[in-house]
Amino acid sequence: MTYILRRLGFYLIAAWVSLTLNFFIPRFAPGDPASALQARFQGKLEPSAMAAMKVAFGLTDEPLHVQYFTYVKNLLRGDLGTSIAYFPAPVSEVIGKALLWTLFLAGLAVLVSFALGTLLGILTAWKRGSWLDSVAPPTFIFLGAFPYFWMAMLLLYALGFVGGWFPLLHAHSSHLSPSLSLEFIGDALYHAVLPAGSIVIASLGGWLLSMRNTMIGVLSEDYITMAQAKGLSERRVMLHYAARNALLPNVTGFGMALGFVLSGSLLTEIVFSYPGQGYLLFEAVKSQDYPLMQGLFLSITVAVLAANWLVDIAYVWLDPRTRS
Amino acid sequence: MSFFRQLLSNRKANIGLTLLGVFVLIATIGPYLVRDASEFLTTPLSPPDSEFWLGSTSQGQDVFAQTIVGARTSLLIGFLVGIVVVAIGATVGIAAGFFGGWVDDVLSLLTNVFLIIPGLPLAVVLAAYLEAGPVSIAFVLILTGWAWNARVIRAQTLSLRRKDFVAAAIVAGESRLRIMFFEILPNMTSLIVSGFIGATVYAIGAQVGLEFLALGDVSKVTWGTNLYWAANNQALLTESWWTIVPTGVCVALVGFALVMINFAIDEITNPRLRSEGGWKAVVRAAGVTPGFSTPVLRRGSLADSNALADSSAPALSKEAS
Amino acid sequence: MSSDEPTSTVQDTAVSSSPAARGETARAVDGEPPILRVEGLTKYFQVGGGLRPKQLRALNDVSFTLRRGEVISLVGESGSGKSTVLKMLSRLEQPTSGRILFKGRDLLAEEPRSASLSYRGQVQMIFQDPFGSLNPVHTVAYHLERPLVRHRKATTPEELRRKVLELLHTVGLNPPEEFAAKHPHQMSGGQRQRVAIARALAVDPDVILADEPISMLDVSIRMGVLNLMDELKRSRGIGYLYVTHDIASARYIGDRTIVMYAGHMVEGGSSEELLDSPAHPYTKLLLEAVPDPRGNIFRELPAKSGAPQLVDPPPGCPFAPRCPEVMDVCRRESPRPVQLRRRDPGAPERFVRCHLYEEDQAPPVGEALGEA
Amino acid sequence: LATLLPLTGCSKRKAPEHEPGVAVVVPSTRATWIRNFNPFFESQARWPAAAGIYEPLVIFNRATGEFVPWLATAWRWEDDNRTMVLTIREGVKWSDGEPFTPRDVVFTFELMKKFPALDQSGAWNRLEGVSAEGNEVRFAFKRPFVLPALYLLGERPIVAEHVWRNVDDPVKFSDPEPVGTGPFTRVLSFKTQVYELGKNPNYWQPGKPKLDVIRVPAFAGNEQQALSIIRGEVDWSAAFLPAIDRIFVAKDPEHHGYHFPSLEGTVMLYPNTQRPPLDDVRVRKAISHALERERIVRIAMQGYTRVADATAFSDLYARYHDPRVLEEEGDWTKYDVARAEALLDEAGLRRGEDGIRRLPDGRPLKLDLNCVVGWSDWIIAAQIMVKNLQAVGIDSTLRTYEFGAYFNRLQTGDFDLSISWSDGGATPFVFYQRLMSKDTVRPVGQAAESNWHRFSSARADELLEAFAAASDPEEQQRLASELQREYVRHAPTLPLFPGPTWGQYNTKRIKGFPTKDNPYAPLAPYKSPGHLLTLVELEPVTKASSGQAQN
Amino acid sequence: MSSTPPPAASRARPGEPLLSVRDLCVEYVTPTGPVRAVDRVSFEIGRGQVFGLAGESGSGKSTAAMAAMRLLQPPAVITGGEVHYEGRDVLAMGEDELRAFRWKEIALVFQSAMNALNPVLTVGAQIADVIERHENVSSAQALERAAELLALVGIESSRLRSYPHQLSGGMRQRVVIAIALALNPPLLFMDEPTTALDVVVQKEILQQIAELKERLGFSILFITHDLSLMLEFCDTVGILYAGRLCEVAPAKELFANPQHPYTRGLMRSFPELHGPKQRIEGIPGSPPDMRSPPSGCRFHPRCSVAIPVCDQEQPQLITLAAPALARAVGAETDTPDAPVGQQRGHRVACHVAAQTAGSSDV
Ligand SMILES: Nc1ncnc2c1ncn2[C@@H]1O[C@H](COP(=O)(O)OP(=O)(O)OP(=O)(O)O)[C@@H](O)[C@H]1O
Ligand SMILES: Nc1ncnc2c1ncn2[C@@H]1O[C@H](COP(=O)(O)OP(=O)(O)OP(=O)(O)O)[C@@H](O)[C@H]1O
Ligand SMILES: [Mg+2]
Ligand SMILES: [Mg+2]
Repeated sequence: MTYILRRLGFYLIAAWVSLTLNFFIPRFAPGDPASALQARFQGKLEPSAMAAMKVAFGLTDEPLHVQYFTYVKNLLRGDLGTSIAYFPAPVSEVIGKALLWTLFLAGLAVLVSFALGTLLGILTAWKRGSWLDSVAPPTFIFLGAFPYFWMAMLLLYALGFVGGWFPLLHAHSSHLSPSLSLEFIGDALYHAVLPAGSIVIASLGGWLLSMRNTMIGVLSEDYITMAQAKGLSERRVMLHYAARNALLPNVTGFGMALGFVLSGSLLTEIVFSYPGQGYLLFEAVKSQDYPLMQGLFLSITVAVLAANWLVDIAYVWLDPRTRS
Repeated sequence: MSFFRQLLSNRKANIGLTLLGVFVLIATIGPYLVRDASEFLTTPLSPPDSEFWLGSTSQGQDVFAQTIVGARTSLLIGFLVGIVVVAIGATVGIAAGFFGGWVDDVLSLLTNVFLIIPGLPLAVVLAAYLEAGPVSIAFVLILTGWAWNARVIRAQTLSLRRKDFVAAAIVAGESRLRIMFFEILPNMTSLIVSGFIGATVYAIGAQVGLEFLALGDVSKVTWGTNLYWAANNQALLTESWWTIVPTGVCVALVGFALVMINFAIDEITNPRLRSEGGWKAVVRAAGVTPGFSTPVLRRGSLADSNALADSSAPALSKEAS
Repeated sequence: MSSDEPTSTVQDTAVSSSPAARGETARAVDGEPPILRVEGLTKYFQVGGGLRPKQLRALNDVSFTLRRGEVISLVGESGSGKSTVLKMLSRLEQPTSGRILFKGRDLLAEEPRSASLSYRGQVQMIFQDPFGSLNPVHTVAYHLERPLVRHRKATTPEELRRKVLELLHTVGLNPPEEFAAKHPHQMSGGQRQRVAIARALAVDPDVILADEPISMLDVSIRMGVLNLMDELKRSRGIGYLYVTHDIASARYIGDRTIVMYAGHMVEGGSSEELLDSPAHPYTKLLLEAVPDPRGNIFRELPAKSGAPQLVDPPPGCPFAPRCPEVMDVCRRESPRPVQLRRRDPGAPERFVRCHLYEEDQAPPVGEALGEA
Repeated sequence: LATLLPLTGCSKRKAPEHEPGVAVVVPSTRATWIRNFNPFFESQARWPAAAGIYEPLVIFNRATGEFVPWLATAWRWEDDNRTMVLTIREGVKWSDGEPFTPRDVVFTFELMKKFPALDQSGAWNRLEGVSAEGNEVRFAFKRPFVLPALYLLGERPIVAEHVWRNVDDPVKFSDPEPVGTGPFTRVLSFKTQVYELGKNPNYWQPGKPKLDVIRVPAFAGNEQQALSIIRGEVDWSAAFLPAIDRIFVAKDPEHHGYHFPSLEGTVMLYPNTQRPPLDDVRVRKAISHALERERIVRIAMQGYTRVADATAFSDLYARYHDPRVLEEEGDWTKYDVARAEALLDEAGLRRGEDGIRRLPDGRPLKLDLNCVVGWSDWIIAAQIMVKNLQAVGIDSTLRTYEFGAYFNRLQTGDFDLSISWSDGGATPFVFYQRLMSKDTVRPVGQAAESNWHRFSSARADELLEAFAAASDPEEQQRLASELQREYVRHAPTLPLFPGPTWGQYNTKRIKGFPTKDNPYAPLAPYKSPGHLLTLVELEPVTKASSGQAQN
Repeated sequence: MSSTPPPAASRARPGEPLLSVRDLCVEYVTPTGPVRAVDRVSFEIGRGQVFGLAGESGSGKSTAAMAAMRLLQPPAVITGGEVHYEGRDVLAMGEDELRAFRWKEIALVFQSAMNALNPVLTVGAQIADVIERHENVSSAQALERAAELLALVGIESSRLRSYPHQLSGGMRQRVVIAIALALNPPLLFMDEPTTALDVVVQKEILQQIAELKERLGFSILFITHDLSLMLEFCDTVGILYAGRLCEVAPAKELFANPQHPYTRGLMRSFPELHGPKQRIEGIPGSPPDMRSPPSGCRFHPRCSVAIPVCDQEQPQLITLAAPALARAVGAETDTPDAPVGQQRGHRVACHVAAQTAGSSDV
């Protein structure tokens, strides 16, 4: 338990560092949100409009550290500020739904990829040298070497545009409103097939390899030989003795990967017009929307940290050795 | 060193190294052999033909030349980031692992924080605010990429530090720096190499991604900007696959080559991973299907020399009464 | 601790050719100051971390004296603190309290944080695992050159080379030229351990701390290494602290043997006397448990197995919970060391930490195994 | 994954639900929608809040160069051209049924005065006061300001006093349920991916709008948007489509169409006239002659626009364009390397051994060309220009900066050459003011809103002042010609091509779009408030014709 | 243990050993060629007997034992010999047959208990699953049996729910023994079951095993490199050197009268606990590299009494003539009712020993 609490403390520090970084980096750069707005309209914005926007956005000339403390103070009160790119919506509102969609997409992708990759890893390791083992790893390594977005674009084009089998964009059909109905969930899943699929294809190889490697390591442990010698069924040895142990190091990787995919789905989201955080962030960066950037960073960081924390807990649950 | 010799004799490593070698060669001398990659030469979006092997972009640039020239910056950044990331990771990791105590506390906190900070978003934010260009991208990738190596190397240092040869070096009166870099570091060759490769893969991929997002200098010809331009000009809608496929495949091939090398390193450092090809061949040759139980191959199916040597001795049954 | 008394000269008691008995220790003349004296050495490790870290009492009040050309064997079960003693003396770990007097100098006072190069040049160590103690990436020559260079034992490359070959020859690795170029993995365990010894010898030390140097070696080559150590003791007057859990080898090479239990020295004295007439119940148990080809497997052990509690230990004797002869006082009070009467007055002093004994009482005789 | 297919049903994919009377419009690329109809922030509000939900007094029709009366029916100048009087349309009702009155106009402008953040056009920099009299509103100016005034004030959206009076902070007000006078005032649904506006049943133009609903989906990327447009899922959009004839029009030539008139300002190469040798007009003209504008337009702009001439005018100012000036002063936008070399030689910049020209002090002539990261058309243009400059012996390098940095350099005058836009207001006044007036020049190091090249001429200032006060069209025309002459003579900036506006349509379900043949208004849906002219004209294709079109 | 079936003794045909290994050869396929780790090893284990295999690290003890159970993993192959268990040919068994055979007939106790227990399953589950698998019982019954088994090795049944890491080394080793006894097999292979343990714990466990053996009547193949332990614990002992058996004899006989120079060397490698201190030398040199073993007698490079034939010809394992035995040990000779392992008496594979002691070609 203290382990979990200690991790929690660490996560708080990590969150703070990442937020602080995110506060200062954009502010040390030239330009401000108003000129960024100008950029978005490619100069079609009147200078007077820019002046007015600066007033509206409440851009101050206070020294940075003062701004920083205000920012931290507001943050602690749960006030993320007002978005600039989506003026005058509060950042929390802009982020809210996007976060859910990103979590859904990334979560789905990671889960599927982890499950499939792990399963393949188990099977390839168990049947070493079989045709599956000689085909699957190199294939998925090769597929995984393609850039995420490249894969996404290709899938989109081939299966969505040319084939017409999958929707081209968005997280759900526009005639449906988010609800927990079966229809909506099915629709959301259907929309997630291509974007999640491209992430899955790109990341499956990693899971496969790491699982296969740990699994092979575990397979040469004495307790596996002993389990075999005990005459247990292959399934039981493979799953309860080998895979269960080989899974442990992979679970840690799982937390990392969740974080990675959460942030890495950015490109996929852009390709699929997926209303998640990735594209928001990109837009926030482009329009120097400090508050939104901070908000997004906060939510991504918190999501990543939460994922890691959950994994920590899962690890404790999975590995009796960490419980004492 | 035997590690490198082993690497050279591994089949997977050979595939990877050969492939990588080809690309390095392309990156080094290729640009001198092709047309000016940024010149607007021909009809936009002309499909591959005998003159323009991979067709032209929507601006009429030579895709073949762009693919070749793009390799240079992309690989350069990849390797540069790989080297620096490993150097930082190794220094931080070894220092943390070796000194322990508060040094370790501070360094591993830093490492873990950087590990857990969402890398790509940070990279996007950073890249957006630095002067656009390969150097900035490299910087961003280094900043967001070093932590993983530091962590791995720290863990390895911790286990090496417990090894008696480190204690022996201390007892022999060696200085700490010497122990860190002459006793511990050389024992992590494979880890460093695989960390370097991993970082390179990451760097190439992330660079391509960032440039694709127009966060690089799109006036330079790199793999990332090639894809940026292709996407920007709706390569797929205009059905000009040749502007997007070659670069994507090249990125994948380089990634594949690097991962294969890492795969091989895993096999070398972890003998358990090595394939049982020889064993399987022997067993299969004897007409036995390999299963869990030890196969029984009767009468000297292995190394006939052995069997011969033994057959000179009278059969053992002699002593049986 | 009474062992500091500048007492005994070890005499050749038994007429035997055993190295320990053959009496090179006789050179440890009365009056010559001991090389190494340890007083009240204590080591607590922090364990558990978190909010309430606990103390693991790995060593409690350990004191002994090592003289030139003397071998002290430390025996005891796993976790009894043998290695910890060596780590303190090699300055790999910092003692919690206590004093280490090296050639009369108070080490911890003079070099509080880490050992000086000069100390490193006089106290060397041999580790248990001959593979682990040699760096797999370096050649044998490198391993021997480093201490020579570091401690300025050789100035020119030729001299360096000569000394390396000399060392290899000394430890019986012939031909030295061939071995100098080898990597650790190209040698057998015994050869590796010889290299480790050669490395320790390179700086011409006065004391060698040997932590189970033979336990990882094949049985057939163990004696070779032990005998080599013994020869070096005789020819160079090196003092050894020899840690082992193999009591027979402790006796074989050790002039004196100290038995440790739960970080306490529970009994000590001349190796032969100690093993022939063990006084402490734990020593008896240990001896009883040693496999003996002549023995009867069903012979009852005097006590049960069980690990002592090192974190928050109960008061009293650490062995009390397992002791067959336990008395009330044992659970209350930690026993003080008691001097026992020696069979041979010339032998090193004999002590035991047990409430069963009184000062100058004679140890129980020969009850260990019928023979002797 | 395959198991999901039956769950959702493939059939649904085939025909995107598209009821008659619904127009799908994609005015801009945005990942998600945030409910904000506050019309003051045109750049932030959901389309078409500023002109469509709310409405302006007049609309400048860029396609025709004329002002179209809207909520105001007429305008006139009084008081030595210092007061503009607008007659307010009668019989207009707010969508909640309240009548629209001149009070609302006054309220709106006073709100803008009270909250400068709302004054996006900077009206109160010029205005002295606003008042209502009967069905007229009087705008008092500090100085005569005839030409731009209508544009400045008339296109502001007018809000309802009875609603906005109660808004605490109109700057942060997101106006979720707008009450406007426009054709589409009802928010039927609002989701992050798409929102729908229903028509205003009380709209003041009888029989309009003819559409029932406009639906605006969100697209994060161009790729996506383009895919949807090509598939015919969108009726009206403003995307950049490469090879548009092939990938869009050819897909359904009967219904798909586009129209890219040049109704923006002109994209130019700005030389920093404070930095020798760019202070020398010969050098500037030489550089201009060296540029292959045809190629730039063909490659960078995919031929979607034309090359600019030396007046720098886009189609927006066609009315004022005076070709005689070009004849008399010479058009230095013609690609002519020989002339460029000659001018450079004449300016004393002779080629060195290495082929690079030398400044009088012997240093090589190096000119960096600044551009924005990721602005692909400009970058290609810049790449071509860099090559052009190298060809005439100028050691030129392309530097791309992130917009913030780029803009900062531009504004503070920290550049040699920089590609950038120019103003595209209703008259050439502001356009030339920002290119040649002393008022707009700021010292190097200080951020300038315009005139980044930092050029001014006394003659230009004179002409501009007269122009601002002239209400006689002939006089205006004459002054415009003189301004053109002044510009062509000094070549303060080097125009490249007029900026095109983008617009595609699909007449399968909706008809009435402006086309090349009938450019009654700008097609671009993002050109506010001009798009309102189009919006009220769109009508559903009737059942009979649509049925035929679908097969 | 009332519920366990009686040991398989009833199935026994008199006079036949329980396990008989003949000329067993095992090779490892390595990149540099095959390594013959076990070379023509023959031994027999009678009912109720403890047969010990001793030898240095790498001499092939584990390989031989595991091969007899067909448990060796790649790259090992069995290249010759026979293994008969109660007359059944183990080397001819198929995969399924082996699965049923193992543990039921021969169970295995691994060297390191920590590694032999699955760290993520409770001790109870690991005992129960073997019972469930082989015997048609419910999991509740299996757990009940598991508790009984734990009690048998002296661990309270509350430990059923413990994970391996929660137990001390000695307890873990006992758990492994309990698992091995779960099906009450007639034969137990014990591969260095106590090397990782303290002497006291080691002694306790060995005593416990010996006691169980008496009670349940199983036989043991006991592997160790500790000769003293071997002699103390086993009835008959085989000494392996570099993959070959160099001497097989009853423990007492071997102790009193070692014939092979290697055995003698080994005996001389253990200092005495008592009595006069003597300098002892061990054996010079080091064990051979199995990838290129010496020709002839594999021990000859380290042998002090080697004769020319030693590096030419591989010595055969011959039974020493009774007279030689009598000379050495006294009157002890084979008796018809003696356990099978001892009937063969004292065998040695050494040219020198064969010359001096003379062989008995019965
Ligand atoms: N760094 C450390 N942190 C915490 N506890 C330690 C540390 N080092 C040793 N200990 C503990 O101190 C006690 C003594 O350990 P030590 O290594 O000295 O035993 P040992 O007698 O050498 O045992 P072995 O025979 O197993 O080598 C043990 O209980 C051990 O767990
Ligand atoms: N997987 C393998 N590949 C190649 N050689 C092997 C392999 N496993 C074992 N060997 C070789 O087989 C020989 C016998 O090994 P084995 O494990 O049977 O020895 P052992 O007598 O049990 O030793 P220990 O006392 O160390 O357990 C050794 O020389 C070893 O090098
Ligand atoms: Mg120790
Ligand atoms: Mg073994």
